[in-house]
Amino acid sequence: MRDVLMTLIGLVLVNNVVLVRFLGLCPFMGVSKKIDSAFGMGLATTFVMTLSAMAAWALEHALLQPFGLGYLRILAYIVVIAAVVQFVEMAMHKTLPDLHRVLGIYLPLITTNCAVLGIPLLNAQAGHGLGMSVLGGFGSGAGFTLVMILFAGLRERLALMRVPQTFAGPPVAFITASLLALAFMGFTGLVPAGGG
Amino acid sequence: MEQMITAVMSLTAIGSGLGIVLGVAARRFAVEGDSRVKEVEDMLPAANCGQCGFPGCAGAAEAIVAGTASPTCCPPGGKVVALAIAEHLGIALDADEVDDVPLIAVIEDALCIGCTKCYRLCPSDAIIGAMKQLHGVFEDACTGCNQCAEKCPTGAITMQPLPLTVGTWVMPKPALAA
Amino acid sequence: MAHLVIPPIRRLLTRWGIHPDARKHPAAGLDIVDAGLPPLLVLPLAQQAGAPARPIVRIGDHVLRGQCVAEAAGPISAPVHASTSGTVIAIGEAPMPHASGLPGLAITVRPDGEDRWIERAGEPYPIRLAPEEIARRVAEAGVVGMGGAAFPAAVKLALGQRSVIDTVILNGSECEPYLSCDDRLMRENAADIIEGARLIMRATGARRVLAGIEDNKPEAIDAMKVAAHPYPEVAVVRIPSRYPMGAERQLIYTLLGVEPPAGGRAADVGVVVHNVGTAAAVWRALRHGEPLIERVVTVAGGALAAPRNVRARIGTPLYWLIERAGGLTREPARMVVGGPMMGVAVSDLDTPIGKGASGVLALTSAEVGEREPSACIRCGSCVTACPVGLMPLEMANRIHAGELGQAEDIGLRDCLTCGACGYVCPSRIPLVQYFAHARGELASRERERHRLDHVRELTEARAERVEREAREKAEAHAKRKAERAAAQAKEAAAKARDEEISA
Amino acid sequence: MNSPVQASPHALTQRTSGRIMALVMVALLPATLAGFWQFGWPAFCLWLVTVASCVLAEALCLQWAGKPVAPVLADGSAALTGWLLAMSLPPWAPWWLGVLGGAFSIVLAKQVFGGMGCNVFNPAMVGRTVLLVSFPVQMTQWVSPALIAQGTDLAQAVSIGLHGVATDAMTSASLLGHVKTELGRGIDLAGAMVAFAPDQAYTGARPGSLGETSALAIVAGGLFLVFKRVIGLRIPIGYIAGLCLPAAIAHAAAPDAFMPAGAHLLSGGALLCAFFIATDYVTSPSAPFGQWIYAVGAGLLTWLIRTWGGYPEGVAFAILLMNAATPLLDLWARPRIFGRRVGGKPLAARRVQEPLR
Repeated sequence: MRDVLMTLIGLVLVNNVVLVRFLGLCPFMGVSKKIDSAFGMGLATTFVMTLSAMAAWALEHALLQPFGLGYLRILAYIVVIAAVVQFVEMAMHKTLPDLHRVLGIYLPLITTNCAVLGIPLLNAQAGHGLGMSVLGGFGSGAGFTLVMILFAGLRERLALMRVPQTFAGPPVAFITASLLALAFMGFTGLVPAGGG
Repeated sequence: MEQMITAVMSLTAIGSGLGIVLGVAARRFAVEGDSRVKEVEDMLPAANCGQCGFPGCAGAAEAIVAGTASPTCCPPGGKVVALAIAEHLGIALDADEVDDVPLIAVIEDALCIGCTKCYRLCPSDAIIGAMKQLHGVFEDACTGCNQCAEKCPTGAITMQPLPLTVGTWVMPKPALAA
Repeated sequence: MAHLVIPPIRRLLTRWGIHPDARKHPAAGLDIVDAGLPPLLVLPLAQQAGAPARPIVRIGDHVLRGQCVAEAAGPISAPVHASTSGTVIAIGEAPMPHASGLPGLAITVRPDGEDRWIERAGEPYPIRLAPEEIARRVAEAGVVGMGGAAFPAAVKLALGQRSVIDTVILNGSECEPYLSCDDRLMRENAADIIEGARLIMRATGARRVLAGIEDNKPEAIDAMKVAAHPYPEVAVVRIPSRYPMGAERQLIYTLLGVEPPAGGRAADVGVVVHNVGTAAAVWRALRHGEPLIERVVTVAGGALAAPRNVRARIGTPLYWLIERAGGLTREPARMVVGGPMMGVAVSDLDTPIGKGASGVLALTSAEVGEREPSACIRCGSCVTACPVGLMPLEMANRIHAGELGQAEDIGLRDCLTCGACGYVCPSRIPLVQYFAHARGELASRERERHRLDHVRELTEARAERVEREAREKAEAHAKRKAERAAAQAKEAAAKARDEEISA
Repeated sequence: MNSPVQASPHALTQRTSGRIMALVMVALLPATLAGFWQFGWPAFCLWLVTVASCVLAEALCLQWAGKPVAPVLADGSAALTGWLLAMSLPPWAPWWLGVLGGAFSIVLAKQVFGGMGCNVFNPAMVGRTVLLVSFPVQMTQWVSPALIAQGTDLAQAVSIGLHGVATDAMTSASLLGHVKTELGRGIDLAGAMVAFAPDQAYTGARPGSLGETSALAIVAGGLFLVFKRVIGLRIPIGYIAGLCLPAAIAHAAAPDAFMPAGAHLLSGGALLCAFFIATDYVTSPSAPFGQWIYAVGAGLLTWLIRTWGGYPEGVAFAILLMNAATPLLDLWARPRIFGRRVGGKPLAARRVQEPLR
């Protein structure tokens, strides 16, 4: 239990997927203008990450390792993850059209979200079991969601501020992101190394 | 060689397996096309005046949904329609950009010859009058579509902003320095 | 006399509001004097909340003091009466106390100097009248709320017939700085106020009257207590001095500890609130049959030589009142009708006062605190000051960025525009102007939307009609064609038969 | 409309933004003077350089953006940022550290966002954090106050400012850094805490940042601000509670591994933060409930980072992290609107009293 908690804290705060590992920056910048859509994106990504971690684990242990196909890992993972995302997108379009409308064109972006590929690869590298893999996917997704909401809140405020023309829009968003990453450096060492 | 075959075989297996799953899903979760054109068309004033440069309100709605026209393209609808469409489609629109005053037709009594051309043209029955009689405009019904002014033989019709009264006056937005 | 004290815990728990400099002196210490008759009286038709009154006199008519010159136009409206005898010389646009500076309709009367009353029907014991009769006579007398909002008083009196009213609250808080007209009225005419309050109680079917008076007016409290002494159902309550204590809901909460629901009315919690001036006017209307043609106005401000309270006829122009207060000692930075917090700045000194004008202020730039707005430092003073718990800085930010909908989501509709936030803002951000702008803009959009919907209906109806006409035309055409064809066929047949016969 | 609209209210308080800044500076004076007294001329020079750097950076930015320079500088916010930054630097730090920190604070954390009132992170804390991350060695060289007895003159101060502290012999660790190192080496807390004497902390005779060593002076200044109604009590109380309660509980549970609450409170700028840094208007929530969450959260994070984090001091990080949450707190922890429920629905009408009839 303590391990699970530590791992979660490690993934959410210390080794945050966006601000420390710098994965998944595309939706982080792209879908963070409104808190609502940022939250939706965070949830969708968490869901996909958990699923893809599971799928990747299955693939790893059912196919890649038994047949010694480790060198195909990246390729195979991409195929599987792309399929999972497509599936989720289609299912969401049908069953949750409102959420689909909010996430709009960013849903396919999850396919190219390197965090979704990165987390299974990191899991495979660390040789995690199924439980830890899923936890890794979920924890990273939770960290992603947390940072997305914080960042969207900041950007919503910035949208109301008199930011100079030169910096308005993406420049100030990047500076804000960098300062947010600076703040997250404070968590360094909070969990003994290896937590995540 | 054997390794290559394994690789090709396994990837083919993964690919085709997933392809089948997705194919089934595509059927299972099929969704009809875009309903937004109709929704936007319902928001436009339906005057079909052509001021936007599109053939009628349906054409404008299509262009707005497709993104080739701005929601602000409809002069009769003005700010209200523009903001409503922008919100519906999730387009960012600066309210100050569309800050225009609605115009309505005003008939100059001295010039009106009572030809009823405007009366017959008006898409919203906003003009009253009969042959050889002075015409008048219902302020509440006029969209300011300008069709009557174009066809008026004596140029008696002009488009003018609604008169400002204590009831319709709006406190101006403060111009904040610094 | 019943005794009621506000529980200390309620005082401690209320954190809203501000304590502006009261600046009530010297006007509060001086007797009310009569302002006299100006050369022209301008009677605005829209001096009450609701629909403007409809004129019933014509230019050239001679009117008497107290004669009705414009009748109420609709359920929420009030008639206007001539405030002296004289001749109607104009019915048209005149400068109005409105933030826009736009003119409004008014009836101008040139006094004949005789000041002759119309026949008055006083009632020696008005308390014996039926509630409906009281409300009717108050409506006839054109009495409106005299605290500033000018809501027709009779409408609130008739509330008792629809909902159960328990308590009548007399609003004697007078929380705006400078103003002391209610203070003076309470000191000098406390009996009228108490009698009027009892009439309101009778009209609404309430069982008690609570007069809330801020503790910075001890003389008024004493005078009111003396006047209320014979009546056990009337209680005078000291309330803490704080702006905006005179706001209806805040006063109800302070006195009774209940919060009227947002969007509802005070009557929903069994309360009606009337200003002390209104109560006095109700008494005069019933006891003496005098319609509302004069009121007490505080004429004050740093640019005046001798600030004081005057009893002025409705329709008296500002310059006349300024002269009664010793004239201007210097150019005022702002002329304000009403109080400094919620009043309206006017530029034309010919502007007349209406029934709701509690003050006329000539303020110097030091008093107004004119300085350039600077950036918001998010100090949160406005949040602490807001009496309804809004976040003015957040709302203003959103309005500034054009996000009116978002501002509405966080409470724009609940704003009283009391000005407490604008007063405390260290950056002098025109917060109230933002809110007034946003509300006006939203209302104007709503109007425009309604107009467009209306136009749409018309357009669609017309399109349908045109289509139907075309169809009918086509049908008629086809029918005629068919008939003609039939006739031709018949003819041809007949011809053939004829030929056959002839053959 | 020909004449500009004069909107209500037609009256205004005397308090201006510049006046508020001036009051904060007055409140900072005792702690600052205590710092100068403690650490001598080098501290004064560092303070001067940092403040000057901030003001200069602000002036340049405004000039470059084409905004009026003089009126904005007059409100004193840039000087205040520099002042707070200087207070959080090691007193004998080289001058370029102050210059760099000041420039970072103003340019990166303030002017880029649009200047006064628009920044989302506390500029002084951004400056300090950037310096701490970039120059960990210079940022943790504390001067032992025992050296004060030797006295420093202006010439020495200039030399220290230009070259930094000359020898290791003159430096010592601050309490938090010392405890962290010792615990890391396996020495128990009692041993590590030998150096800590509370009475020193009150007057400031101990190593630490320029302006945070004298607890008494800081609290005096803070209470002055509270008395003047510049700051409320919510954030200071919330911060101290958020820091001290978990510290006290942990210390009670395992006295050998966790520092006592008092030591936490009196070291590492916690008091300075509670009264002067966390209470920064721009980057803290403006509604009461949001302020409680913000302050308690910042205190808690400070304790977490100090206790388990990689950095011995957590104040700056905790503030930045809670700054990031401030917009959300302003949005979600709004006050209840009069006549409405917390969620925004109108209250049910509760009648005054049923009439006797």
